[in-house]
Order: sequence, then structure tokens, then C-alpha cells
Amino acid sequence: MRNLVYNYEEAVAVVLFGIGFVTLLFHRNLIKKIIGMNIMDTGVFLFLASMGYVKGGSAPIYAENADFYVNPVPAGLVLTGIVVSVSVTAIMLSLAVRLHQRYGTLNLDEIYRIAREKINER
Amino acid sequence: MDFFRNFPFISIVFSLFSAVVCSLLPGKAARIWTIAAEAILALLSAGTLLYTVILGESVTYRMGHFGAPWGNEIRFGMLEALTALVFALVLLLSVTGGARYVIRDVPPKKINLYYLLINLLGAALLALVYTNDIFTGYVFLEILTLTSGGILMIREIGRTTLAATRYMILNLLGSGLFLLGIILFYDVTGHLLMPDMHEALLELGKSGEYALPLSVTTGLVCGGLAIKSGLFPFHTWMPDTYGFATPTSSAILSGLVSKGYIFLLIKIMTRVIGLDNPILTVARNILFLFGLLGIVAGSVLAIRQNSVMRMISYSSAAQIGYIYMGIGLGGTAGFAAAIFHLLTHAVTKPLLFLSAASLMEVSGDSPVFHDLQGAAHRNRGAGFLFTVGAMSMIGIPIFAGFTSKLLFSLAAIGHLPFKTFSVLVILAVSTILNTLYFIRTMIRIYTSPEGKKEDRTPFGPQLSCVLSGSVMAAMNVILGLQSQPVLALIERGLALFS
Amino acid sequence: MRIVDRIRRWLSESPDLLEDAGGIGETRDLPREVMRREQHEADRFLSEGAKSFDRKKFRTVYGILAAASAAILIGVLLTAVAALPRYGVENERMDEVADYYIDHALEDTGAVNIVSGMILDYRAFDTLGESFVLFTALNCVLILLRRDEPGEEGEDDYYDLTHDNILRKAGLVMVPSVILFGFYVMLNGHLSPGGGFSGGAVVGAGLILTAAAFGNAVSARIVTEKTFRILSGTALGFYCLAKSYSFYTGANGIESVVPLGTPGSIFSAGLILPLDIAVGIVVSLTMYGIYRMFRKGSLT
Amino acid sequence: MVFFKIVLLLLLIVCAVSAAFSKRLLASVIIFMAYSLIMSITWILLEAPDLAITEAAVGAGVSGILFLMTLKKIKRTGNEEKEEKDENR
Repeated sequence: MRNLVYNYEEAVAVVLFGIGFVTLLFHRNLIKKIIGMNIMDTGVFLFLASMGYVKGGSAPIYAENADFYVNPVPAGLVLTGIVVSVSVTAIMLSLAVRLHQRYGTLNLDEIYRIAREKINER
Repeated sequence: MDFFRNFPFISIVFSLFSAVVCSLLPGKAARIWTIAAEAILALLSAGTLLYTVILGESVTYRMGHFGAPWGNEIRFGMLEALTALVFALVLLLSVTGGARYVIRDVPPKKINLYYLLINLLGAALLALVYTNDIFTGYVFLEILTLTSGGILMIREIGRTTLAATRYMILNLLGSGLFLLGIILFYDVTGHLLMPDMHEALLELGKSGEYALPLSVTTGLVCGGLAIKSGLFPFHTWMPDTYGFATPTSSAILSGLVSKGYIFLLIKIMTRVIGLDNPILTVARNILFLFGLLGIVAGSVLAIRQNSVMRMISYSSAAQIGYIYMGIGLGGTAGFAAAIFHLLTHAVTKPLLFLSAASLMEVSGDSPVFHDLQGAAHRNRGAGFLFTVGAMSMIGIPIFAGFTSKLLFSLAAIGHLPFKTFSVLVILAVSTILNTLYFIRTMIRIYTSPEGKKEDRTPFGPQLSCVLSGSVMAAMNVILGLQSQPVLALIERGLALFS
Repeated sequence: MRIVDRIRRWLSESPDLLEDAGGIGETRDLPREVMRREQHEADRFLSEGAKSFDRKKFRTVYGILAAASAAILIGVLLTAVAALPRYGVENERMDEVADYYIDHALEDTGAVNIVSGMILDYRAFDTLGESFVLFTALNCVLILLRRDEPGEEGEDDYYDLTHDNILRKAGLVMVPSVILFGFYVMLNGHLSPGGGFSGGAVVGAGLILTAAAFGNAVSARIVTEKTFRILSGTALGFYCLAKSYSFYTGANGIESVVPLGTPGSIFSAGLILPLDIAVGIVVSLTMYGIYRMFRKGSLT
Repeated sequence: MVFFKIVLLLLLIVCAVSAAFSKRLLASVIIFMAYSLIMSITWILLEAPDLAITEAAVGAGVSGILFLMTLKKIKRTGNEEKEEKDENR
């Protein structure tokens, strides 16, 4: 566990991933689930970016005064990841709007109950 | 002949480009463009297969000006080309066969958006089959997730929106775990291209450091992709998703999308982790166990269903269990059986979904068995196609289902006694269960209630549906009777895979 | 005896009223009188102690399983993190690829910003997929929220912010600077931090601010439905073609004709500048389009 | 510098926990926007300026606005007190 003190950045990222994971599983309101999904994603990206960081390194842009640079690959991957998580949030939020228009609530248990009733009394 | 080398790259970029074109075309023109685009994809994949068979080895195609460890590349051999060909053909046939249901279910102004998503889905599938870089695999896996969610939510009845939400949440959870697995791989090996990762993993294996992170990574990657492809404990989204979506979408979703994820898993297992890795054997045994549970649970739940669409969805959960059983068995025989069943199921399931949909159409649009009585007399073509699909699922000798069950039992021979015994028992039990619910359905669609004279529907509108269905049935029979050349191709492809 | 009775009922295909856990349930569209007969028989069947599906039980079982799996996953991940290479220290295994990028990015791609050079040249296939993820998201939102029939307006009449003077005056000051900064970030992607995605997001936020501050009519005049479709289509098409040109020339060893130019000047780094502009246009129009779909369901 | 980084990380965890477990939806959305702002500062400390601009423009900017638009659409159609009760469950 002593090593966890050194890798504090990645430990926090995993804790954030855990918080997002728990929110996604436990909250019944769809908006809370989407927030949990976002927190989970940002946790994963923090984990990825903190891997490439080198103490004392400067940003990966050529400059005269920079002696050595941080690893540029995680920065590129996280940029892709951020755009993916925006697209996912946009789609899930539009699904939430449509569900609310049709069922009147965003609590998934309620929606299942209403959906099941609607089937039976066709 | 050397120009054929560019075909995989051209097929991926062409279907991406035709998605952009579809966004500018109106509905009807988008449909014609998509069908033409899928036909071209099938031709290009056939050309790649021809090229790789003549060449006899797998080709790495550099995407851009920079070589292996720095740039990005795709790699194709016999196995990838054969899978791409089957995927492209099934996509073409599902789109042509299901065009009627798209016009019926999708609001008129959004039909071109539907075909746009079909093109993107085709591009993502091909990219997953061909990619040699693990992060490119993640990006196109994300495109596959979003497009399959898109074609699911396009049918504007409440239940599909709810099913789409549930499908997206579980699928995005799976790709979150998969991304975490990839990141740990990158952190430990320092590479993103699969062959370089494999070398780094071999060194690590010898020196024995990072053992715990590697086992966690294998677990995350296998768990993430198992969640996405609907293995046993995570199959609860399947009946609602396939049951309520447009028949074309449920055909494509069940036939192709989950196969894309499994093919990526097989590629990561053989090419990155390496089959002799002790951690992988543990992971494969767990998948084997869940595969067996999936087969039994899927078949038992399918029997209890009252709607034909939900019954077929549960049976596809069972078939996913078959493929994971094949992966769990391992060895070239096990993987060959798994890939053969992957191709068989990709051909059979869309056939079942589309023929069930046309049977439903002639019986008042209700999937309940009570109304489907005598539907096969009303629509002879669809009845015949449903019978072909059902026969193959049960495993009647002429059809491909029998060959894949035979391959599974042959693959199970060389293993520990309890593994062989459990595979053979599960195969027998699941065949009986399949027979139970498929024969029941076939009896029901062919026996019309007491002496009611069934009036046959006109054949005109059915033409495209029956035509594409019969081509799929023909592919099924070819896979069944001519399985030896296909199997040889798979085995040679597997040998060149890593 | 009940098993045989159930098999008889199953063979005579009368509906089985026990629904599976968590699903929406079967679609049962039986004619009215069959429904009543079944209901009576079902009540008798249920009263014989075969408890029907109970929501509470499912919730607690699900809760325990979910808590257990979450705890195991986080615990395992934390122990894995403890065994990973140290944070902030040079990871020699990762350096083989990273050092090549740092040393050769300038003469290979001509980009001063190594990350932009890597995204748009070394690993360009990911970024091609990336902008198509955004394109998929835009189309899924169009599928869900676009209202084609003009009649459906009524339902969500928004509190229109345009006559709100504070926002209007602030908008007058902020909108030009935000959009200018966005274009700066987009155009200098290969020189300073930023690039297609960041610049596009900032310009997108600027467009959203115009729509919010000056109302839909003004922003609809700036970005009409036709220009939206044509612009995003051509930008993505150009991006697709330009990248496939560089893939094709790279794979077959043909020397690409695009000059790399002198590092540091605007018109350098070969294809990266036009690609940045194309990606910027796609990202900003997507963000603006998604906002308009949420707000009014149409781009007019 | 390390101390500042640790403070930011703790703030991130506090924001994530409070966004996840706060009772009112509007509060958790606003806390989430603050969370993504702190994340964008963390990107700067991790020497990744591209990510800082993107996260700032996209995290608080676009997804924040989309969350608020969804809440407005929901509040607009559902009646006020039912929504309050609905959120707490």
C-alpha cells in the first residue's frame, strides 16, 4: 500500500471511476445515471493522462527552454475520449427527454411499471 | 492483382464516405445508395479474400506514412477477409430484405438518417475486423455502440426508447470497462499496436513483474466485451431490444453487432495476450462456464415466451453462449468451432427475424403465438424461410447448425473429462430445448385453426423479402454442406492470426 | 401434478402470466373475451401460492449484487494501481514510442505541437473515427429530437431570453471574442495548444451563446438549415478524402505532394491546417445543432 | 505544486461525491459543471493544455448546457411538486 501513496493521481482516478460506477448502478433517476457515466469517463481519462506525466517535464510543444517533454500519446487519446463522452452524454440526454415526453417521469422503475401496464391493457 | 491490397482500406473509408453522402440525400435515394454501397463492400471483401487466399499469408497495411510502432495499421488474412465477406453479405441482405419494415416503422423524413447509421455500422464492423491497433478498436467499438443504439431508437414507440436506454447504459458500462482495460495494457506495455504489445507481454511474462495488473486487465477486457455481446448474466437487455425494434434493426443487431465484439475479443486473445498465457486460460474457463449457463438459461427462457420475437431473442442469447463455450474450449479446434458458429449464427438469425416479421405482418401485426396460427399458409415464402432458419437452429443435418454442433462436440473431445462431459451434455440438452420451442412454433404457424380457409397474400410486395431470405437460406445450406473448405480457410486463418 | 398441468397449458399456448425479471413483459394482444377467461384462470393459478413477480425482492437482490460487484471492482483496481509503474517517473517501456514522437515530430509532420502532429498524422485513423463518433451523435439526436411536422410546436414554449437586456448586452461583448478565440485556437492547432476539437468546441459554445442571447431567429439567419447540412457534409467529406489520400500514399510508398512548409509559420505542417479547419467546422456545427435540437427541435 | 495538485484532487472527489448524492437534480448538475472546471485545471497541471481547452469548452460549456436544457424541458412539462418528490426517490 506504500506504493499507493506514490501513485496518488491514479488512485484518485480509480476512486472517481468507482464513484461514477456506483452512481450509475444505484440511482434510479436517468439524469443521475448520466452524471455518473460522465464522472466514470473523466475518472478513466484522468487515469490515462496521469500515466504519461513526468515530473518536471514541460507541455509537448517545441520550445527552446524545455529540457524534456511529457509523453504526448495519452494527451491524444484523452482528447478522443473527451469527444466520445460528449457524444454519449448528448445521446443519453435526448433519450431522457423522449422518455419524459412519453412516460412523464425519469425514474426507471416507474417507467417499467407504466410500460408493463400499457402492454397489458392494449 | 497487387491493387487488391488496398481493398480493406477502401471498403472502410468508402462506407464512411457513403454515410456522409446519405446525410445529404432524401430517403429513397439514400436507400438505393446504401444498398449499392453494401454490394460494393461485399465485392471488395470478396476481392480481399481472393487476394489473401492466393497470397497465403496475412498482410499488414500501413495507414499513413509511418511504420509499425509509431503509425497506425490494419492487418488482414484469410480469416478476417472471410468474416468481412460474411458480415457484408448479411448486412446487404438484411437491408434489402428489411427495406419494407423501415418504410413502415421509421418516420418518412428520417429514413435517410436510418440508412446513414447502417453505413456507419458497416464501416465500424469492418474496422473492428481489420484493425491491428487496440485504441482504434475502441474508437470503432464506440461508433458501433452508438449506431446500434441509433437504429434501435429510431422506431418511435415508447417501448423502443426504453429498451434503447437500457441497451445504451449497459453497453456503455461495458465499453467503459474495456477502455480501462486498454489503458492498463498501454501503461504496462507502452505500445498500442497489437504485435508490439504481444512482444512486451512476452518479456513481462518471463520476468514475472506486473502479474496482478495484467490479470486485472485481461479480466476487464474480457468482462467488458462479454457485457457488450450479451453473455449470460448480462443478456437481460436482449429480449426488450430485439423484441420491440424494427425487424431490420433487430436482425442486424443480433446477427452482426454482437459478433463484431466477439471477433475483437478473439483477436485480442490470440494476438495480444497469446493463447498459452496462464491468466488467459483462467479467463477463458470463466467465459466457458458462463457460456454453458447462457445456453441453458437462454433456451429455458425462450420456451416460456409468448411472443415469437422475444423467443428468437432469448435463443440468440443461447447462441452467444455457444460461441463463448467454443472460446472456453480453446485450441485451434475450439476457436475454429467458435468462429464457424459465429458465421452460422450471423447468417441464420437475420433470416429468422425477417421471416418472423413477415409472418407477423400477415397475422395482424401481433407477435403472439395465438394470432400466428396458420400464418405460414397465408405467407408461404416467409413460412418456408422460417422453417429453414428453425431447422438450422435445431441442428438438422443439411443445415449449418448441425455442422457447428458437430464441430463443438469434436472440439470438446481432447479436454479434461468433466469439460468434455459438460459440453456434450449441454449440447444434447440445448438441442432438445431448441427442438421444443422451434417445433412448437413451426406446428403452430402451419396449423390454421379448425378448417379456416387461409387467403394467401399477394406475392408482389414480398419479393425483396423472400429473395434476400432465400439467399441467406442458400448461404446457410452452403455452410452446412460445404463446411470443409470454409473450415480449412478458418483454420489456416487462425494459424496466421497471431 | 402442477407441472403436467403447466405443460398442458403451455402446449395449448395460453399465456403464462409470470413475467421474467426486469423486462418489459410480453406483448399480449388477445381478443377481449379470451383475455377475461385467462384473467379468471390466472387469478385461480396465482392464488395457489405461485407468488407472482415481486418488484421489492428484485430491487434488494439487485442492490446487494451491484454493491458487491462495485466493491470488488474498485478494490481490485486499487491493488492493481499500487503495482503499476510509479507516477511522475520516466516509464522506460513507454518511452520507446514517446521519445520517437518527441524527437521526430517536427521533421515528420512539421507541427510544433507534437500532440496535434500525433493526432492528425501519426495516428490519424483514430481521429477519423473520432469525428465520425461526433457525426453519429449528431444524427442520433436528430433522430430523437427533430420535429418534422411544424404542427407539434406548442408543448415546450421556452422562457425566451432574448428580451433579457443583461444577457443581450453581455452577448454583444462576449460573442465576437469567444468566436474569435475559437478560430484562433482552431487555426493555430499545429503551433500552440488547441487544434480542431478544442477550437471547434469553443466556436460551438460561441454559436450557442448567440442562439441563447439573440434568439433563434437571429442565429437561424446565420446558420440556416441548408448551410448547416451542406457545410458539415462537405467538411466531413473533405476530411475523409484528405485522410484517405494520405493513407493511400503512405501505404503504397508514394511521396505525398503536400509540402510541410517552414515550422512555426501558419501555412506549415502539410495537411494539418486544412484538417484542423474541417474538424473545427464539424465539431462547432455539431455542438450548435445538438443545442438547437434540444431547444426547438428544428434548425429554422 | 504537489500540494496544490493534491488539494485539487481532493476537491474533485468531494465534487463527485456531492454531485452523485445530492438530492436536487439542478444542484447535482451545477456541481458537475464545477467538477469539470476543476478537471480542466488538473489537465493544465498535468501539462496537457489541449485537453484543458477542450474540457473547459466541452465539459462545463456544452454538456453543462445540455443538462440544464434537459432539466428545463422536464420541469417545463412535469408539474413542480411531482418533480420534487420524483427526484428524491
